[in-house]
Amino acid sequence: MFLKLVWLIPALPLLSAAILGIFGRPLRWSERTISWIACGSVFLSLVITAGVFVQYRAAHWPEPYLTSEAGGFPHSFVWVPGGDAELSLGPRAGQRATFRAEWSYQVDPLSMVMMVVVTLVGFLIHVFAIGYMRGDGGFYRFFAELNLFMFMMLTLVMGSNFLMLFVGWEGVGLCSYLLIGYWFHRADAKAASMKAFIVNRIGDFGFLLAMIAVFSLFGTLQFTEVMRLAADEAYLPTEAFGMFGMASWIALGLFIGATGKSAQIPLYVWLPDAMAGPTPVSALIHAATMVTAGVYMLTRTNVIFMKSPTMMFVVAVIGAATLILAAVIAFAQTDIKKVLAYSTISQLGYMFLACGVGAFTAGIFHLFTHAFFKALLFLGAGSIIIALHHKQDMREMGGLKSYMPVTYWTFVIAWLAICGIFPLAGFVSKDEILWRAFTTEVIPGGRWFWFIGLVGVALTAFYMTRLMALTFWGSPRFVPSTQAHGLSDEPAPHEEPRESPKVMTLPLIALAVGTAVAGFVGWPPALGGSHRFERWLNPVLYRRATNAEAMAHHGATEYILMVVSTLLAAMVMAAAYHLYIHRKQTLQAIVEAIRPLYIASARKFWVDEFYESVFVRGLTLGFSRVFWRTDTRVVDGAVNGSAWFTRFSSRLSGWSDLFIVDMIVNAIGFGLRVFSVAFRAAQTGFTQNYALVITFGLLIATAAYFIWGS
Amino acid sequence: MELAGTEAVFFYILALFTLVMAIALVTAPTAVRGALYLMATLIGVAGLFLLLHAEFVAGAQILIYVGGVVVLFIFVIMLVNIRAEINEPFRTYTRQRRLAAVVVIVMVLGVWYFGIQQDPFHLVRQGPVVALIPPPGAPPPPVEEPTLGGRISEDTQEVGSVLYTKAALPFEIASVLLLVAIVGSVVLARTRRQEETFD
Amino acid sequence: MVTEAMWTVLQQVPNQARTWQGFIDALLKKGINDFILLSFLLFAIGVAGVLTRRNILIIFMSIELILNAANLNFIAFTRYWQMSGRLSEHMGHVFTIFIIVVAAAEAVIGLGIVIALYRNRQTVAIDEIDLLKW
Amino acid sequence: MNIMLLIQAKPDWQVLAQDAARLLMPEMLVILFACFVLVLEFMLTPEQRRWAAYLSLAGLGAAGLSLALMFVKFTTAEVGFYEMVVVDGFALVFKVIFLLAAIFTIALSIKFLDVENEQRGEYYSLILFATAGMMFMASGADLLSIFISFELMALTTYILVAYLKRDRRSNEAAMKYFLLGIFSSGIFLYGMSLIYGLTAETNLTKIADTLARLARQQAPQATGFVAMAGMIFIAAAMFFKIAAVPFHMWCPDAYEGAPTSVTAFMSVGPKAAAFAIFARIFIDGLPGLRGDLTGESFGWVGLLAIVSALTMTWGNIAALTQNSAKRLMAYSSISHAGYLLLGLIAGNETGYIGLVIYLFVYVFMNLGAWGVIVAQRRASILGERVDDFNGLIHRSPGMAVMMTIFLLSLTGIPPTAGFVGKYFLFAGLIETGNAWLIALCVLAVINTAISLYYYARFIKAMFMSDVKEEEPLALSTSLRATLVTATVMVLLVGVYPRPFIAFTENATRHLLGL
Repeated sequence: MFLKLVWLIPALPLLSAAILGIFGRPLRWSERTISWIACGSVFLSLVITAGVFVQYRAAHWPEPYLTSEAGGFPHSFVWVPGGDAELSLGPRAGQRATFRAEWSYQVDPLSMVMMVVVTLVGFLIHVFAIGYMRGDGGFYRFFAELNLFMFMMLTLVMGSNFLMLFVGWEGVGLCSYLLIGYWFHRADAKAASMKAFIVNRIGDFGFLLAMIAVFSLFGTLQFTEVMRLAADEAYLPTEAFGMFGMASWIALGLFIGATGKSAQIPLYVWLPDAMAGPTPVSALIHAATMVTAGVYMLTRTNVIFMKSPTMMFVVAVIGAATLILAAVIAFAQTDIKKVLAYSTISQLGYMFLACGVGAFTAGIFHLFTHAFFKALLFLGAGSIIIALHHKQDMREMGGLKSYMPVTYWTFVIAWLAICGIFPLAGFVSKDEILWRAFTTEVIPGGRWFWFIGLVGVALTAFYMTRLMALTFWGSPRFVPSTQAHGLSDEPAPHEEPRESPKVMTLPLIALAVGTAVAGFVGWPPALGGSHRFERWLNPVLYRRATNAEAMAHHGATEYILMVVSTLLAAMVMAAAYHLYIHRKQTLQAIVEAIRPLYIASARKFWVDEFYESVFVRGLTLGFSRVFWRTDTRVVDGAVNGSAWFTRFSSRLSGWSDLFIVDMIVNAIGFGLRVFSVAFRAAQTGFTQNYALVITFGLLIATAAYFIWGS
Repeated sequence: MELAGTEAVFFYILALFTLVMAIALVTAPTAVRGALYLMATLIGVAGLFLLLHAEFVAGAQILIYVGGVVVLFIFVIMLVNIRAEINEPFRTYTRQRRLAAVVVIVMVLGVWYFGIQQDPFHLVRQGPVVALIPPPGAPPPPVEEPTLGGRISEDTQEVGSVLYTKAALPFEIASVLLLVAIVGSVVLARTRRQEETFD
Repeated sequence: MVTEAMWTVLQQVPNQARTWQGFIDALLKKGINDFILLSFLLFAIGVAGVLTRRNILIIFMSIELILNAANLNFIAFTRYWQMSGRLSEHMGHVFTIFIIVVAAAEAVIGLGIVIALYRNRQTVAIDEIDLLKW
Repeated sequence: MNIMLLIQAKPDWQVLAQDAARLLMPEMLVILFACFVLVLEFMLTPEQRRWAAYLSLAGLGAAGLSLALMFVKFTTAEVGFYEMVVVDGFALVFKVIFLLAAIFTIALSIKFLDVENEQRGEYYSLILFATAGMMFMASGADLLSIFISFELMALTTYILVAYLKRDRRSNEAAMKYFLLGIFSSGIFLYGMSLIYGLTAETNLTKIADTLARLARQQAPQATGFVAMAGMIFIAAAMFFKIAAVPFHMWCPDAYEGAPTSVTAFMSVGPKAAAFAIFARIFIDGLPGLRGDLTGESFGWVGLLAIVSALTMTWGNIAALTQNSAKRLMAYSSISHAGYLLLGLIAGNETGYIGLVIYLFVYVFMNLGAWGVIVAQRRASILGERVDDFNGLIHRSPGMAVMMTIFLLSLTGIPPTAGFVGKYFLFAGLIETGNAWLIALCVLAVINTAISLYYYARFIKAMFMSDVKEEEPLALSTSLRATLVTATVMVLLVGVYPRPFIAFTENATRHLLGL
């Protein structure tokens, strides 16, 4: 019965978004009405998801895929019909296939996990947002956009073909853009939303190219078909490590898409800025769901990735590098949300590392647990921010433990989880990743990746403990500098920070419970569990024969590794606690000793500045000089040229601030802009030049045909 | 089609005249002289039309082109150009003249070279043959004997009949086109004072 | 390149034209190719005028040359096909008449634009008209 | 003189009149109303001048009605006027596009002309004449009728560009456009004369037949020197009209200098009309010269592919650093010409659907974007720089949101109509399975990514920059109605494209020779 209602899961939030968007303002609904509609629709989706889960598990698992096309459930329709196409790649090149876009859903173990995460965490965050957004002028708009996001995210995870995935992919990007820029009167929010959108687009372009390649190779965009064909060794042969064949190219395109959406090197720069949005948005989109879409996509296309060890290695390297870099940057951040943002990037690095070493289950499992504890961390941060009247600087916090007990205790659970303390969710999933990295046979150098992961554990434990120490422990530092609420400049009367209302603390408690128990879903056999999570996902994963033995291999090594990482985390936590609470002088001394590194970390290793200075200022200036010369000599006389140069140099100074926002595009686009200036210089305004170009074009075309044509 | 004997001689004369006048046009120092050279060129082309048995078109060329368009040019030159040319010393050519000349010369040489190599209309060398096999079932069209000139052909008649049957619709569109030209010239050329008087 | 081209041209001269009488005979026979060449030369001269002259009015006149080149083609081809017995309709002539009409209309509008331009700018030199660029 | 010959050749007036009533009713209505508007102009006081606009809208509406009837009546292609015109699905769909473009343009122009203080009936009648010319173009089945209606459209457009005759930029734009335009007309004519010389025909289908026969006879003419030269010359004129590189250079200048409402019209109407005859001449008239990309015969598809690649890239890159909104949109329009060529290059059903549906949605998205630019023109404010959009969200949130939707659609972001168009264009290329064409498709995708960058500059200016001046926009009811309609259509086609695809299949059925 629930399987018949699958289409309602995304449709309900969409309906709610439409209702709120259209009627919210004209009818002047109260916040109460709006929150009932918004949360109610997500709750219904959650209920249906739960029902589908139960029914699917009981009746269908382990048969892997249940799709609309196969008649699994109704309501797929041909969205855009297409024609026959000739395939151009692979063994079927020359054959014809139908190219069409279908709107259809798919239920399988992987999308089931994602649906549960999205609806469950999404619902809790919706509830939290009622309290967080109270009194905001755009209440209806916020929930309409949030619901729209739910629709897009569910489309992304439930779509049964690449095109649906792409639609959801673009859609969540758009909603993210809208929600980051929700407070559009704030300059940082506006800039950040733009940056996020454009950086995401760079990734999308890789994804789109990969999609074209997938169709040209397989002749279909349906996941089931593509995965079936890709698993066939004769169709898509496994490449040797170091080879870069068809599978690698497709995987590369997909991975570029994933780095954009999931904020990996080099496209991670948008995520910290995205914290300018409201905190529930950060929790939902930029921690729990949207940013994990890249991991979802990698897992969804795991067959293709498994065929290309080269790309697997690249994925692992990028994941490992990201996890270290982001964790190091998180060391010196003072904004509580920025710390959490870099922590998210770092955790996403873990997931990519897991995918890279071939442990897709571990990646998805970490995604699953991370959704709980990171959402909890963000919501806790939101609770603090509200209590402190929108102040986010940790240097002005401290000692909140006694003021906000519920927030504190839930936060502690999340902190322990992210540090990997037994037996919370983070411990289970992170150790799974480390163990898989240690034993991987998919790519070489597994032990090195394990070591990097272990360093990451230590770093995580340190910066999270630092966050706890600065926020909850020690003595309060917020009293002298209480600031106004929001943007207005009038000082608000000082009041003690208070515990948040029930509507905000209840989601915290629920997520804390989730954080505590989520790990048991995938409890490893080494500790007496039965790896339910892995068995659950097994049907959608492709596994090479050689890998099976490593899977079964358990022993003393695993226990040792577990103990090592847990002990390391605990030791670092203790050390950090000690340093930040009792030995501030030592801390100061250490900071002084490593001052360059500390500054580098605080300034995010100048990556933004690097993009800005190298690509925007330096090269354009140099190139523009060159082009100025050629222009004056070739195109036009010196008179025009000097006038042009005057205009141009005045424009140059304008450029630097005009384009600061989108530095990443500048990185790609500086060359384009140089060409652009050259192309504009060709447009001399002199009519006969244009006529000459026309004649020239005619001459070239004709000559080409006469010389080579006949 | 072959022009032989006297016709060929006339071809040489007219072609040379046309080309020389055309070159004189594009090198004319002032616009008035340019207009006169244009008139001469158009008359030369009209002569070539006569040579090709297109008497009606030749007449239209003289009447419309020479009698209308060129006169219009001269009107506008009187209105605009005299003062402009007297007020400031006027360079004849633009800065890109050398490049343009190279492009045009390459174009001419190229066409000459390839055109002579390919000779797409070589069939004419073998006399009046049916170059294209007509679609099956169609009666063979009458073959006209080559004439040596001196006789008014019936082409004008045929042009008239085609103009009012096949070309009836383009003819009507052309009338709309002329209406647009009238409206356009009025819109563009009237002054503020004229507009206010009208209002 | 140029010498090669000239050599090719020489090679194209038919055998009988190698004698003096044959040369005269060949000279006095003008076919469709000569008309195409003539019209192309007219076209090229027109293009040269458009590309090199500064005076807008002369540029207009050069464009009339281009149109006349097309006219000459149409008439010559009509005659050619008529003589080959292929053609019963004089579409080429009719086309030419329409081209003349269009040329007249173009001249009217173009000269209207020139007048409007001259009233504002006091010039008919094309390279002084470059407000719009880049 | 044989008088009998004249009598025999007497046109059958009855047939002609029937043809006219049956095949060309919308065109005749448009021309009739254009003349009405000219006459009405004499009767109106300066205050009543807007009535000319309303009358022309009524005329376009009447033409639209008769066009709707023809959709019902004509299920197969019919030729008339001695095979001069053909009325088929292709022509009808394009006529709908032209009528929509004209209606939108007039609705945008009313307030704009008030601001410019040039509210005159001639403007509207000229737009109607241009529309009639475009409609004749779409149904042209003969080089002669195509040429003469092409000139009707082109000459009218020259006048419209020069319409603000006391504005130096308008003069200059008209001068450049006119000079280069008739230059390209001359090239067009020369090409047509060569094709005529080769085949002795002016009718497109007969040209195709003759070329096919020549090819069967292995005659060198069929694909040789003259055929190729004629094809290239005609293509050059078409490239000029659609503003494809390297024949595009008039476009930014003319778009910038022309009255903004006319620019809006030019960017949609004449461009679509040029594509209509492009498809008509090349697919109906010169299918034998199509060639392929295998190197065996490098026909027009190769030329189009190279030009399309150049056009997309050049247009998008040159737009990056423009500060004038009008010039930026001109380059955007150039790059879109490149995308649209992909439909002709693909040459399969999907590609043709892409071409037609993209032109159809292009009317809405591009005219919509231009409409917002038109609204920026206030009494003392030019409103043509990207900076002039600063803080539009604060001054007029509706406009800002609609502009964003149009720009996203021009980029091709999924829930909008632009995505559907680009989907078909790109899918058409992929369907061919030719490696070169897929490479071209990849280039097009990259270009789409580049284009987001400069469209985003508008979005950034509208949402993220501080307001410079507070004067309200020049909005009128008709402008608002136009923009809202365009927005709704952009979203509707994007979300539920199937009926529109079915509608465009009318057109493609003909091109595929079904």
